[in-house]
Amino acid sequence: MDKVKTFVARNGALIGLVLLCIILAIGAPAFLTGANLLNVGIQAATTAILAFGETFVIIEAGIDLSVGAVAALSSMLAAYTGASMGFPPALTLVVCVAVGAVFGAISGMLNAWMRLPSFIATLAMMSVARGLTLVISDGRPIATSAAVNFFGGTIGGMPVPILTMVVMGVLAAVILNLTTAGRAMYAVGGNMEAARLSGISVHRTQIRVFVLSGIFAAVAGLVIAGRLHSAQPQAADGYEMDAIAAVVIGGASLAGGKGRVWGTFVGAILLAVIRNGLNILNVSSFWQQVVIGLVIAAAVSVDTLRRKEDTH
Amino acid sequence: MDKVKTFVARNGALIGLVLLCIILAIGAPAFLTGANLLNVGIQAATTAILAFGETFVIIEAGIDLSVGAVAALSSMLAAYTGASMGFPPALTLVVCVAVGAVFGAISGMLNAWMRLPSFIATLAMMSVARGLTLVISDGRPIATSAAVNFFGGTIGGMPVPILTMVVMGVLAAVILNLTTAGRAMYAVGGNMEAARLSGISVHRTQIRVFVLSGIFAAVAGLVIAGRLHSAQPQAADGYEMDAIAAVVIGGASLAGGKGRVWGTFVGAILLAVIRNGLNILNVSSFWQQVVIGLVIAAAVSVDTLRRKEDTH
Amino acid sequence: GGGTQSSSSADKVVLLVSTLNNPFFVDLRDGAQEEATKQGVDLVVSDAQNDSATQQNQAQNAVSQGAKAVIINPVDSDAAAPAVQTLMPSNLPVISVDRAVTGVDVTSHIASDNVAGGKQAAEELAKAIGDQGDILILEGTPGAASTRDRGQGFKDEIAKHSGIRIAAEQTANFDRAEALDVTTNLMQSNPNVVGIYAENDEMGLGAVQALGNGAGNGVTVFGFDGTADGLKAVADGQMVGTIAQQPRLLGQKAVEAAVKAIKGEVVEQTQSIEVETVTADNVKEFQ
Amino acid sequence: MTRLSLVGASKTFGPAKVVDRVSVTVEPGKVHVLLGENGAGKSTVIKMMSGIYQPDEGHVEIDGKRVTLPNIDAAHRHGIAVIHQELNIVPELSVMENLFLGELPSTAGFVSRRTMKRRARRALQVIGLDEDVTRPMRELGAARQQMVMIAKALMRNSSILILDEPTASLTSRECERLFSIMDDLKAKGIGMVFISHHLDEVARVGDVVTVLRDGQVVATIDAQAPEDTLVRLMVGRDIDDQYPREAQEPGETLLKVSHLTTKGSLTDVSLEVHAGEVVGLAGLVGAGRTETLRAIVGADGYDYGSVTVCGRKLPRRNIAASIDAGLGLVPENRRDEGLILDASVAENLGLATMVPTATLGFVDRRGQRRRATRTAGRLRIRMADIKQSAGSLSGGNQQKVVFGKWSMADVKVLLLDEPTRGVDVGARVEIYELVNAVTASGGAVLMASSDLPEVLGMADRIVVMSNGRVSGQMPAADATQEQVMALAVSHMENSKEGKSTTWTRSRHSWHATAH
Ligand SMILES: Nc1ncnc2c1ncn2[C@@H]1O[C@H](COP(=O)(O)OP(=O)(O)OP(=O)(O)O)[C@@H](O)[C@H]1O
Ligand SMILES: Nc1ncnc2c1ncn2[C@@H]1O[C@H](COP(=O)(O)OP(=O)(O)OP(=O)(O)O)[C@@H](O)[C@H]1O
Ligand SMILES: O[C@@H]1[C@H](O)[C@H](O)CO[C@H]1O
Ligand SMILES: [Mg+2]
Ligand SMILES: [Mg+2]
Repeated sequence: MDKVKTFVARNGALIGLVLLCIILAIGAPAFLTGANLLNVGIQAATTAILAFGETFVIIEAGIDLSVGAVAALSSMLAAYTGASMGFPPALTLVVCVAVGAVFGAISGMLNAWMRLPSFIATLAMMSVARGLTLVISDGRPIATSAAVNFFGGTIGGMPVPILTMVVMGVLAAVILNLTTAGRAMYAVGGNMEAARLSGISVHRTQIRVFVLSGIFAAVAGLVIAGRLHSAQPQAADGYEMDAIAAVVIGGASLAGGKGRVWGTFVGAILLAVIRNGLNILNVSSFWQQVVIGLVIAAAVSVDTLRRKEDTH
Repeated sequence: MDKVKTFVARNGALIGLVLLCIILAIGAPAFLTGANLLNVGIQAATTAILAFGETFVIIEAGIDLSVGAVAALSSMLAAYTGASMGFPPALTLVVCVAVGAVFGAISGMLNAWMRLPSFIATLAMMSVARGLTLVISDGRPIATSAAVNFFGGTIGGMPVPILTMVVMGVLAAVILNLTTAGRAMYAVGGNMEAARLSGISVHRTQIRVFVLSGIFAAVAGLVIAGRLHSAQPQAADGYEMDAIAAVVIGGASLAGGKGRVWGTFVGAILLAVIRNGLNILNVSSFWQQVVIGLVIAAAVSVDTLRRKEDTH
Repeated sequence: GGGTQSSSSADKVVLLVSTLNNPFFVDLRDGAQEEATKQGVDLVVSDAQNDSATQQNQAQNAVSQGAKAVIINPVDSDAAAPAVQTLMPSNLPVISVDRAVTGVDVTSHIASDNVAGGKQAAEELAKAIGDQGDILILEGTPGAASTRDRGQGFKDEIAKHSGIRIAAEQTANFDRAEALDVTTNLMQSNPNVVGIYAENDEMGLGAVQALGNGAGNGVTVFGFDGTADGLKAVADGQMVGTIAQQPRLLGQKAVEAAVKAIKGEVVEQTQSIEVETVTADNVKEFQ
Repeated sequence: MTRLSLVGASKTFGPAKVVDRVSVTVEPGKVHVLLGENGAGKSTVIKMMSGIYQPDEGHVEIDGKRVTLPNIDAAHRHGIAVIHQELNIVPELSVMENLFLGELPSTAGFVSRRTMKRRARRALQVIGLDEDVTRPMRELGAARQQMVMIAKALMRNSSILILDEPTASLTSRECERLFSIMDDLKAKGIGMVFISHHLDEVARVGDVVTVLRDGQVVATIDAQAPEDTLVRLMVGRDIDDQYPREAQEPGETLLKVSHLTTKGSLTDVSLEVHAGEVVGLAGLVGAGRTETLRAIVGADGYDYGSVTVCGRKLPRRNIAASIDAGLGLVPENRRDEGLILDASVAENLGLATMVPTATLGFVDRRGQRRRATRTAGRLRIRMADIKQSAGSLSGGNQQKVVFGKWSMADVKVLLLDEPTRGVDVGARVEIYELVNAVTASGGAVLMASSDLPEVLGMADRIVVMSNGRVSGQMPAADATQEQVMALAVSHMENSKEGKSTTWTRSRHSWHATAH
């Protein structure tokens, strides 16, 4: 019982999510079908994977605005090297992940070595990545190979986006909880000076979180392209906001030092459920945005109200 | 001489801006003409006004993602009450500013009373404001009255957007530097607990910064609509990023407690100069995004490199 | 043949395009570029990234850039008016392309008719589903002129077909990935749907993807634009049809008009580029 | 044989040369004490010995060989461990992770939690701290956090240990524990540098003392030198009376606390403070002194009871109303609760007076600057400029700024929580003079302190707390440390387990150990 309590207490907007699901299940019978829940999972996958990567950065007290653009660029390069340069499929996947890592590393180095605030460093890299995506694609979608499309398909009836999300989530949790590198992220985000005085390499940690974020973005890019069988120049446009929102809804603080993969996951699912639910309820496109805003505010408030009670 | 030194040291990316202007003046003779500099001023005005409002919030350690959407909604309501409800022009301006204030107040109350992280509170309000803009306008632009168009025109040869920017900048500087409310923003952003124990009302300060940000957004909305002679449903889409970037380039920290109006102004001008300059240099539009990213990174780095030297 | 001698060696023409994040406008630009090369003028492209204010900034900057003529593809027709007015004092020829500039006498306007396109789409989709059943509309970006016009043309026509019911209309912002999710979701709540009207091909292709993922077979998708991917989908039988605009031709004609105006020749006030209904029968002609 | 020495080192920040050709040596098995007023340069000296700062001139020698310590890692490799003056903890992480920060036990990059837990328990045992090592660090009080940091430094098994004011937030029991550990380390041949403002500790642990004044070495002498001599060397004058209390005739009741109760921390706390009176609040760690002060000022809520100032009942949890009524709190933790580190000294000093002195919402800039300058002068805050950031002041001077904020506000009832923590002897007397000034002008002071001599020396009346209750009170004139401590541990004696309490006399003060 106590375990359940701490679990709920530590995991962000879980109560808000549960309440929302109950309301939707009552309001729209189509919501609680197995097929639709799988859809929600698939639709949450991209945001969740981007958000897992973003979790590293936010825990370290940074912010990564470039994740959407990096997802677009890395998947575009996978498509381009496959279609126009004849790279073998496996190699295009390597290219994709490498591009993510390199872009992350550049953001990280700008942040650590050039002392650019991460907001500015990643805003700059976002612009660079978007521009390069357009340059490479000439503004047109490029069809992707089977290797990429695999990430949008199913395997034994299970959608690969969901599997990928689970794998990346577990990976993120392992890194954050079990490795020294992960613990250093909490330390640097929680008190940079203390971390430095304890001999933790702050710069290395800063670069590392952005590299991880870039790699996770590249994987998210594969899922997006795999689902569309093509790399789109405007893919994942604005997704960074969803990713950051998922992390923050999940209980992390932009001030750093706090955050958990499970919370981020709840945040990403919450966002996907809201959008799926409003679609199913056929809320008009104009009102939809109003309702999305209200539901996000309400769902996260539920969590804060509950915590407020706890402290008294 | 010393005064000049501290002035430069305190004012963010000023050196980056000056260097950039020198490069542009050499590379593109058209850049340094009076007419073009006026253009830069006009083009910077919207970002600058939004960013002045954002400065309050960031100093108080918050973030306001709703400024673009609030600008759109408040100017749309000015247009709507004028065109469809026959409000007299002066009253439509009051409506516009009031809407900004009310939306800011809601964000502020969500942040202060419901303890929603400002990122979430304003993300929610951004969505609500965008949605309401579409609902009210039915997705169509609405023509604006002469009262609104005044903000996009000229007065005695001087562009009103520039004048408005100056007035709002002075107003922001007065509030931040000379009033107790402004100093309280620095105090709360610098150390909330210390401010609270010194008798500063943290909640009131939190609400206040968002109200101010909303009002500034409304004024920016008037300038945008005035320039376009119509309120656009998608007006100022994504401008929040530019506004935040201007504030951070200007030397503020997202951790709060720091920031100056003059720095924000430099940040806004820097962004406008980059875009204007690349246009004039005929950089291809795909490459332009790449170059924008690189120039932002470089310009802000110049500032950090210089400061690095200072501390050693 | 570059036989025609232009007035000076490289006159500059600025093309203000609403966005290049979309193959349609990339084609438009390519058509313009080809024509410019042919005519020996210097084409400078400014991308407003779908923001009216940015477009106005770029219009102002065109003068500093030394433009001899400006081609504008407005982000929004109304908002483009003051932008174009800033060019008036310098007496530059202004050509609008794809979308008009409200209330301003531009030198020439070259466009296809979106309302007519919507109507044609409705007629063809109705035929394809046998005048019977539920349909979905995937709307473009809320508030965009093309969204309004295509929606209006389509719905006015569908209203005449009493057997057809619009079960749901939701936006997917002209975006393929969004259309994939939105269609998947809508098929959950509207399993009886037999037809989908997508206000551009990108969204149509997203819908095709969603249906292919098992949501339902026998659902007819109709697109708009006639992009390369869209035409391929029609040829492959994934979409039953699309409304072909001719973006390259739009771009070509715009530059042609600009060059004429620079030389002081007479230019037609409006040039209408036809939109054509493309189905499996005639798709070869467009590819 | 000298293990570590700093040779002719200087350090300049901006225009100020804060350390001027200082030499300090550390011998194996010896404790070298650094003494000096706040801002004399002690912390800067040890930072140059531990790789945090590099000397602008002069150098570091280890075992007679000249070395450079470019970073903390280099110092670690040379066997140097440091306990810093400011707590360097990561509040969100567990106690054990804080202990092992920077060198978590791991295999192939994976943390070995079991090893870490085991070793963490052992490390805490060494210093006698019984704490769940998986608890988040933030849940521990300052004293326990400090003990964890001490354990962390000890864990390194270094040959040189540097301790910068480790006893500032410790109570007598923990101090004595630390000193006996230091005795053991001496026996093992470990060389140490020790900084403290408690002069009684110098002779207890030290071998030699180097006294710094204004960044320069004044003298290096035997640690057994009499306290007066040390004081004279430090401040350049004699301090006749360390506790210069000027008692007043108590007047009307200014502060009345009745039956204050907060579930889990305070039970039925009642006390009164009269005009002209200083009331000392004594007790052990966790007795509830801080909670009481915070509840009074409205920083925390309470479940039951009332607070009355000058006959006016205060609303709960409303700091502004409390300040309006004439209350002011100097909190326990200056960095987290007292100061805005990035803001200037002037701004910090004016924080509580800014709103009341404003006209139409505009800050009285000139008046505020004048008052701040006057206050800074009166408190002798050592700084280059009143526009300097509060964070760049030395620890003791930061404390004076927090105090100065309320002295500027002319409070009627001043609540002090460990007011002289980390403050040098001279400045301490200055703060006491300010306490006198408050009572002389008809104000009242309620002072929570773990420094028993301070309570006995400055309070007119002593209220003792024990386990969240008031366990007794007495006039200070006839109180003894024994009586106070007996009341402070009364809850332990009353407990059914029948724990017995042993009394030991330390130079520092009396302390009790429950068995
Ligand atoms: N980073 C810095 N920038 C500017 N001034 C500094 C900095 N660090 C220390 N100082 C100044 O150097 C002087 C010495 O500081 P230091 O911390 O060494 O004093 P201290 O002797 O340890 O004092 P305390 O007993 O109060 O801890 C002070 O005047 C302080 O303001
Ligand atoms: N047994 C304990 N274990 C851990 N932390 C404790 C314990 N008791 C108290 N604390 C923490 O120590 C801090 C001070 O406690 P409290 O205010 O009750 O005591 P106090 O009498 O003011 O003692 P102190 O001398 O530490 O200020 C609080 O943050 C409290 O949560
Ligand atoms: O005509 C264009 C294209 O159809 C595009 O897909 C969206 O914007 C419209 O204006
Ligand atoms: Mg010190
Ligand atoms: Mg205490």
